[in-house]
Amino acid sequence: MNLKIALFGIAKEIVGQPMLEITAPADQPVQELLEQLRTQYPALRGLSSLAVAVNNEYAEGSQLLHERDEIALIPPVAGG
Amino acid sequence: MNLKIALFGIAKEIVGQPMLEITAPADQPVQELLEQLRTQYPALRGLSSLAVAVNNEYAEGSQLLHERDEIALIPPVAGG
Amino acid sequence: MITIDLTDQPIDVAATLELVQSDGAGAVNTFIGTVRNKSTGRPVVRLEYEAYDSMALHQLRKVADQAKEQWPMLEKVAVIHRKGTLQIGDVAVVVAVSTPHRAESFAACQYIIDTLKQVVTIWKKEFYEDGDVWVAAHP
Amino acid sequence: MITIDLTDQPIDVAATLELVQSDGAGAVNTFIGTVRNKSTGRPVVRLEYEAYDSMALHQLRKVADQAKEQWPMLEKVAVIHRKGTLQIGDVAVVVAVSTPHRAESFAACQYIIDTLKQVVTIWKKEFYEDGDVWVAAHP
Repeated sequence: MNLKIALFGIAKEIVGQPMLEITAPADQPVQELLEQLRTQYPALRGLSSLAVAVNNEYAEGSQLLHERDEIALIPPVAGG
Repeated sequence: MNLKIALFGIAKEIVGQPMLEITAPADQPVQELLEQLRTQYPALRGLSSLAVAVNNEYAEGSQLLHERDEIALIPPVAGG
Repeated sequence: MITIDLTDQPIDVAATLELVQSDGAGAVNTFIGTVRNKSTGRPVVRLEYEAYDSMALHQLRKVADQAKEQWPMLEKVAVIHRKGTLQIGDVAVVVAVSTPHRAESFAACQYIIDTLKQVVTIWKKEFYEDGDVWVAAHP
Repeated sequence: MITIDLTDQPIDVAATLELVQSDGAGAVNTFIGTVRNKSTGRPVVRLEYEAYDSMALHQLRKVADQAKEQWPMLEKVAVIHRKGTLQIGDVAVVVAVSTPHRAESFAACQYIIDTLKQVVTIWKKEFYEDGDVWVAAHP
């Protein structure tokens, strides 16, 4: 399946673009997507934390991804 | 000595005037002044608390009063 | 910097907040006490605050000084208390503090309002449809 | 009543305070976060906040809803966060809550700002004379 991943903050800088389109096996779990991205962009491993959001909610590593999901990579937040 | 005692809130209502002038023995301690006032105005005994302020500070019962002191009777405060 | 005031005029909350702004303070905590439309379930129509002015101002400053001692990183403090007749919704008191970090702003502001209520020589009379009461006067 | 906003315009603090006024609420606690002139000792010249808007708004509302669950007496809540470029002294965030009594106003306001900082998808870049850093990005 094709996934679009929105990127923000330092993750956007590391990847060098605000949106990533990748091809992944159907029903890929979040943790495998993260591992795939960390392999492709090793600087992501240097972050204090890296989460995945699916449809505006933080996702567990075991959550399965679907093609229509709104996916985003969430580096350490610093609001307030 | 002659003492002037400023009255506020419910103490002013109980006594019926904003300022009380009384004659007291020299160097009277605060607790004796309080006892004298409670005898004269028994409704003061019904209050949750009753303090004496001397020169803008709360006074201990043992503190001695002097003629030039600025004395006030402090019923339970309720600011804020 | 500490600003203390006791006033029979409406309190300007925005102006009070500006008093504690500081380029070195990232956190401002503010407590605003307003007149509620009821008290222990009974409808309130208005309030009157009476103050022993000189002692109230002296005690307010002491409370602010104690806060500054306890939280030395406190940048600025403003405490403004209203007196006279207040209607429902009117602002009775504003406490505003600024600190570099937020936890201390909450702690210092809460200390000031809690202590103010214990020591500051201000009395409150609540007026109801059918009577009035000096708040906290009797057990 | 809960008001949530994420804006690239300056935050009107006085208007935000009015949002939480309520005749049944005697206590309003407000936290204002402003841009400090230094960060871990290093002079800051400006900030940039970037937000994942839809998720930030969704998470802000969840935080406010959680506060309302934890403190059912909460009357009104307003949380306004700024994004874009901010200068020293600019207001980055305002949290305002109203409750009948004061202890809950402090607790609920502090819960909201503390949780906001943990979960809301907003990122902060600090600019110094000689460089810039994404705050909290690296251990």
